[in-house]
Amino acid sequence: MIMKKGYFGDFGGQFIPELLMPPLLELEEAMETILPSEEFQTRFINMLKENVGRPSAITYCPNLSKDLGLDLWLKREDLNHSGAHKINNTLGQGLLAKMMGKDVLLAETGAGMHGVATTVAAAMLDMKALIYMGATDIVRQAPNVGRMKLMGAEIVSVESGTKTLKDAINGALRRWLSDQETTHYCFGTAAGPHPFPTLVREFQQIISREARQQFMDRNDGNLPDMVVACVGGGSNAIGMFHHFIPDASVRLVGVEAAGTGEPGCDNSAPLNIGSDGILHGMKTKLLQTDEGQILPSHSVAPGLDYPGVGPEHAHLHATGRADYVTINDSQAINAFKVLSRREGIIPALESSHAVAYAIENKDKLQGKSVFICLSGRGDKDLGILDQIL
Amino acid sequence: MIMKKGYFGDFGGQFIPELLMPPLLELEEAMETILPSEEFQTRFINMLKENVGRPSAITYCPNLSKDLGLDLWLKREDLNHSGAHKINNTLGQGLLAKMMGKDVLLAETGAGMHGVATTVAAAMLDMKALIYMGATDIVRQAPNVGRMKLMGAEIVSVESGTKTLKDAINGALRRWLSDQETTHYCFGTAAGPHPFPTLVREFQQIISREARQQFMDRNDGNLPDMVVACVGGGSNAIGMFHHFIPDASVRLVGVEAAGTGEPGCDNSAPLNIGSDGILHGMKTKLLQTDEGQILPSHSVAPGLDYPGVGPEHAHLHATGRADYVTINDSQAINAFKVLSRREGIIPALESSHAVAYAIENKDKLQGKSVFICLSGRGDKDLGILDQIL
Amino acid sequence: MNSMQIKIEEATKQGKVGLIPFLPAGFPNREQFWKELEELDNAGAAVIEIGMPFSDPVADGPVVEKASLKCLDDGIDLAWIFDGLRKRKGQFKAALLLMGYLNPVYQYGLDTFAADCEEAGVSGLIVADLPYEESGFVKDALAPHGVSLVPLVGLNTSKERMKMYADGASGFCYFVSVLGTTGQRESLPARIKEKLVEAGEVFDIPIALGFGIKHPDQLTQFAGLMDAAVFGSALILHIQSGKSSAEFMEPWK
Amino acid sequence: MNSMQIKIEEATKQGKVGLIPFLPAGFPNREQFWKELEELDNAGAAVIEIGMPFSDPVADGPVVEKASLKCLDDGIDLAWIFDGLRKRKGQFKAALLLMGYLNPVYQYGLDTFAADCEEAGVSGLIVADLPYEESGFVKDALAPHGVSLVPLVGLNTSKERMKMYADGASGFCYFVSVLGTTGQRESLPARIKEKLVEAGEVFDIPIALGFGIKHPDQLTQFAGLMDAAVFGSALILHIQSGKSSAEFMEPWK
Ligand SMILES: Cc1ncc(COP(=O)(O)O)c(C=O)c1O
Ligand SMILES: Cc1ncc(COP(=O)(O)O)c(C=O)c1O
Repeated sequence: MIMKKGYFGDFGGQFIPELLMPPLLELEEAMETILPSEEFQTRFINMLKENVGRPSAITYCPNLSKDLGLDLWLKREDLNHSGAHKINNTLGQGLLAKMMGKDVLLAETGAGMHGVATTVAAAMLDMKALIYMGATDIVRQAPNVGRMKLMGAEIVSVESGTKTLKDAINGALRRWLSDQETTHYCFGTAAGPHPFPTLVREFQQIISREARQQFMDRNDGNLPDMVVACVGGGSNAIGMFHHFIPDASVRLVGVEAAGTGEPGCDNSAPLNIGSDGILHGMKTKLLQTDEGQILPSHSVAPGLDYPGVGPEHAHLHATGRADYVTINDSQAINAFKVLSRREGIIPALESSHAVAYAIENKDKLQGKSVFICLSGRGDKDLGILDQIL
Repeated sequence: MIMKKGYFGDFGGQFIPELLMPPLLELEEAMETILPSEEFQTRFINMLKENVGRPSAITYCPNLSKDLGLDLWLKREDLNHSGAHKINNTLGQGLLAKMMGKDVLLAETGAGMHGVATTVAAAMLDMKALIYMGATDIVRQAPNVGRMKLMGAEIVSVESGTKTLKDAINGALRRWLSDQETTHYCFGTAAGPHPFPTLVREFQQIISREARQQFMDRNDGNLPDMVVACVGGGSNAIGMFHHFIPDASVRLVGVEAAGTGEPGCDNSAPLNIGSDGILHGMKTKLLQTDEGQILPSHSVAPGLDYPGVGPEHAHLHATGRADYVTINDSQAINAFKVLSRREGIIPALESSHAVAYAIENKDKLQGKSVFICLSGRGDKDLGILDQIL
Repeated sequence: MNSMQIKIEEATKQGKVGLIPFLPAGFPNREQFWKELEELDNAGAAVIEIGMPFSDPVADGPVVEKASLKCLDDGIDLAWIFDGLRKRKGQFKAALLLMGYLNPVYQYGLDTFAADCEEAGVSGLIVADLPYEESGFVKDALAPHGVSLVPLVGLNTSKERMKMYADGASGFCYFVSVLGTTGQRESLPARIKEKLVEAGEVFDIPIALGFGIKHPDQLTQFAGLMDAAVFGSALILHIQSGKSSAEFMEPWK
Repeated sequence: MNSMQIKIEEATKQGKVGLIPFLPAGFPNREQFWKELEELDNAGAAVIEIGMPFSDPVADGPVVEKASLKCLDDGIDLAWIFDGLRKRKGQFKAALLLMGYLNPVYQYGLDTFAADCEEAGVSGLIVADLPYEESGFVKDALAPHGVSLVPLVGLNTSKERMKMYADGASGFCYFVSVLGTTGQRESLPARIKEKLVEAGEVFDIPIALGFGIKHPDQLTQFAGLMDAAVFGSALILHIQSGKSSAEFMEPWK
């Protein structure tokens, strides 16, 4: 699928300052030498098992399945240590960085989940965590800030631009530029300049490697009719899709955030309503003005609140292999409540977008098996809900 | 070991009003008929796997082991769905109750973890959750109250007595008395009247069944030198001890909460400084006055804040098979911070007591392998820490 | 024959219901308590039931609990109760019954407790958290001192269990009329009747109906099925509202 | 030969450093901006670098970023820049260079952008987020219009990568003197010297030193190793403090 180095069809690339090319090239090299090494693989697989708690379970939802008239299955990334899929990636990158001789893990974070997961990886690997976070997000994600500080992270408040995730990425890229010798930039999603989209997918594909097998084991060897995941930057979705891509019978659905839902509202749905552009090192679909200025995004789910998307999704969208749909804030909040009440599982607001897809489209999905990636747990979102409800 | 029905040596029994005997006898009967049935066992094992995410991992702590000069291993009950060992018990009791034809799960809760776990079980099994919680605990454990409400629990604020866990138990017992026909009292720890200590141990013994095998698999068939768990009511500890009890070489250590730590301070260490007495349906060790009035307990860890202890621990204490020690609030808080920082694992304040034991006794434990039950995660405790620090 | 039974049967013989008022020891305060007892005695109580305060009264309703915890705060303990009773020994026409939870009695020492009962003129004990299965050692301690352990049964007690309690029981049988804790509740007369008939078949000692009884009218429907009535919450509320025990007893006479 | 190179070499011939002041388009406001350009031109700038505002200027330091975002808020866009330059075509002695990020240029359309540069008298373009690997299509679009894509290299650019950039480069080479973003930083003269020597060996176009330059004294140690100096943050701060561009240029003449 990769046509030009670092490209997925028309999307991807390495649109970053020359001064960041050396660390990116160093990383590409580590991907070719260290990543496939037995030492790395052994340690990584052991960490996934011992520290993350993998394999994560798959769960059949008896009550909601009955309510909706379909078979609802969840891949439980929320059960991972630190509460989301993010840790698959941070442990992978952390270990790689450690073996590259770096001692600092630098990361951006929006919802705080990637910041927490990076901090966990740093603590575990006896490294330092340096987390860039928008000033606005620091306020709305206070519990995750508390967790990061407790685990020893240094948190840098980003005061520029919209003071959210995209500005945190800008800040972190700048910092990486200065500190590249000692520091690995542990990018949080399957986006950004090559090799990050490939590297992050490599660490997240474990989701579908497990999920596909687990589903077949529980369903007499049959595959699900549909696989659904929310799409922020796209890491949990690409992880959940990857091993299903060759299964032509399996419909892949990525769910973007429609924001409040009125026409013209701020949203986080670049695949649905954005256009081609270049941001954060990649050519992809973006929310932007005609002049190429990046638009502020919005979603009630902070982890989806990003105006871009990973280039592989832009490609899967262009080729039609995956469908990308939208779910708005109130549909997601409804799903958050429904899954909590009916199955005793509090999903992250991000993951609630994927669950909402099944709820909102139940009429079309009668009798189908729908397999959703529950990318994270919703404990972090209770404060947001309190404010809304 | 059981000498008289429901006794562990001198401890245990069924000291409850006659009007509660019928539901207790009904439960005893269900333990003999339903519990061993293939249907129950199959469904329960499947729930532990699919819904809880069992087996829970064991984790070696490389940094802390080095810092302390010993081999530190953790059994990761914090990775269970809903964040603690409590769910092993609530799913077991919930399923049993469902198969007994009950539709309400009634529970007391202190820290809120058992309340959350009961609510999860009720939601999953399409039952109603009715949670009794002391008015004081409702305030100090607000996030867990939010989780329970979200998942549809009815919460009853208990305004009597010390307005904490022991009063919530009183309240729940009263409610059970009224509603025994439709309602199962899902007791939260391996204490209370027979058959609860045995029933809860039956559901929690999975901890050591897994842990013992996992440890041997990772240590060339060797057993740990020491197994450590915090003791509130005693359910995680008895679960963690159970399959190690026949291993004479393994020292079992239960850690009680010493409270603030000055002589005469309120504490939660009935095995260490309490005396024989009768409360909540059992004969056990209690914190009490010479007149037999129950003393208020204290621990920074709300889940340990209880003036009694499960009768099997009183027996293991009397026979000397297990040692029971104390850790005070500030030692526990230190362990909370140390494990967070050095290993990227935020332990529950309850579990921090067990971790603190290894830290405080490192000199005596040089070179030993110490296997700690990490009974729950500490996200719930960040608010408490904020207030203290 | 235990004096509680004697007193209740005296009432029965007069075609009356035996009256068993309950007050927590030290209620409404240390001095007034003894005056209330006197008044209740004079008003014709067959048995006076005195509550021993306990920090965790799991079988009590909110009215009794609140009143007892107040007494506990005031420092009431078993020593105070026995002391007061010893001083007034022989002054009560009614039989005296102590009611409470096991732990305070257990800490006091069962043998001492039984001896002190005898010495203070107490003829019976109710332990709310002591079902048949655990009661052996308590009965054994009380027996040498002629103190009866009063059995408590209720709507959900099977006939077989009633028989267990009936075996060797003395004094009277306390029949709890609601499934729930003390305090005034709606009752289910049909079911109560049915179970009272059963209790009558099983027990050869008087049967007292308790929990939620406020007025004699409530009992007419159970005429012939019961011998005595226990009232606690209603009496406490009555006294709390500033009225006298004597006045409360009036309609019962 | 690209006019930027010509202008810098004119300065070199006079034994001077070529001066390349940078200002974000529309700074400090729409009207004043053109006056500042005029002043800089009169004060002897070899090349004037004009920043094209972008919402996410990842390679800028805080001073430049803040100034540019302000201009963006004021509605400055490429159309406004080209419009203003077209109106003033031929009025500047200095060569004109646009600096920015790829996305706004990409949305404008590369071919249109290149044609408009030519028409407006712009001879070069710096794209901060366009490394060698991705630059082909941009160079292809610029070439027919005689617009140079100015290569940006720095302390961590290997000699091999410098060679890639040098191949076919015109105008000048922008050498970034710190590993970090624009703004005034401590520099490491030894390492800079070393890398400047390397750049001198590789590039046959002039070399301009940029990032964090404030005063000519900073450059004496690099004499002979560089041909021009870019100053941005220092100039912006100077203007923000109410002083004139001419005054800033004074010590450099
Ligand atoms: C729980 C959860 N799900 C999904 C996302 C979105 O990220 P991605 O699209 O990379 O999976 C986030 C980001 O923080 C998250 O925390
Ligand atoms: C995490 C955790 N550990 C331990 C305990 C103490 O309970 P037990 O002694 O029954 O394990 C609790 C009680 O809430 C808890 O939440």
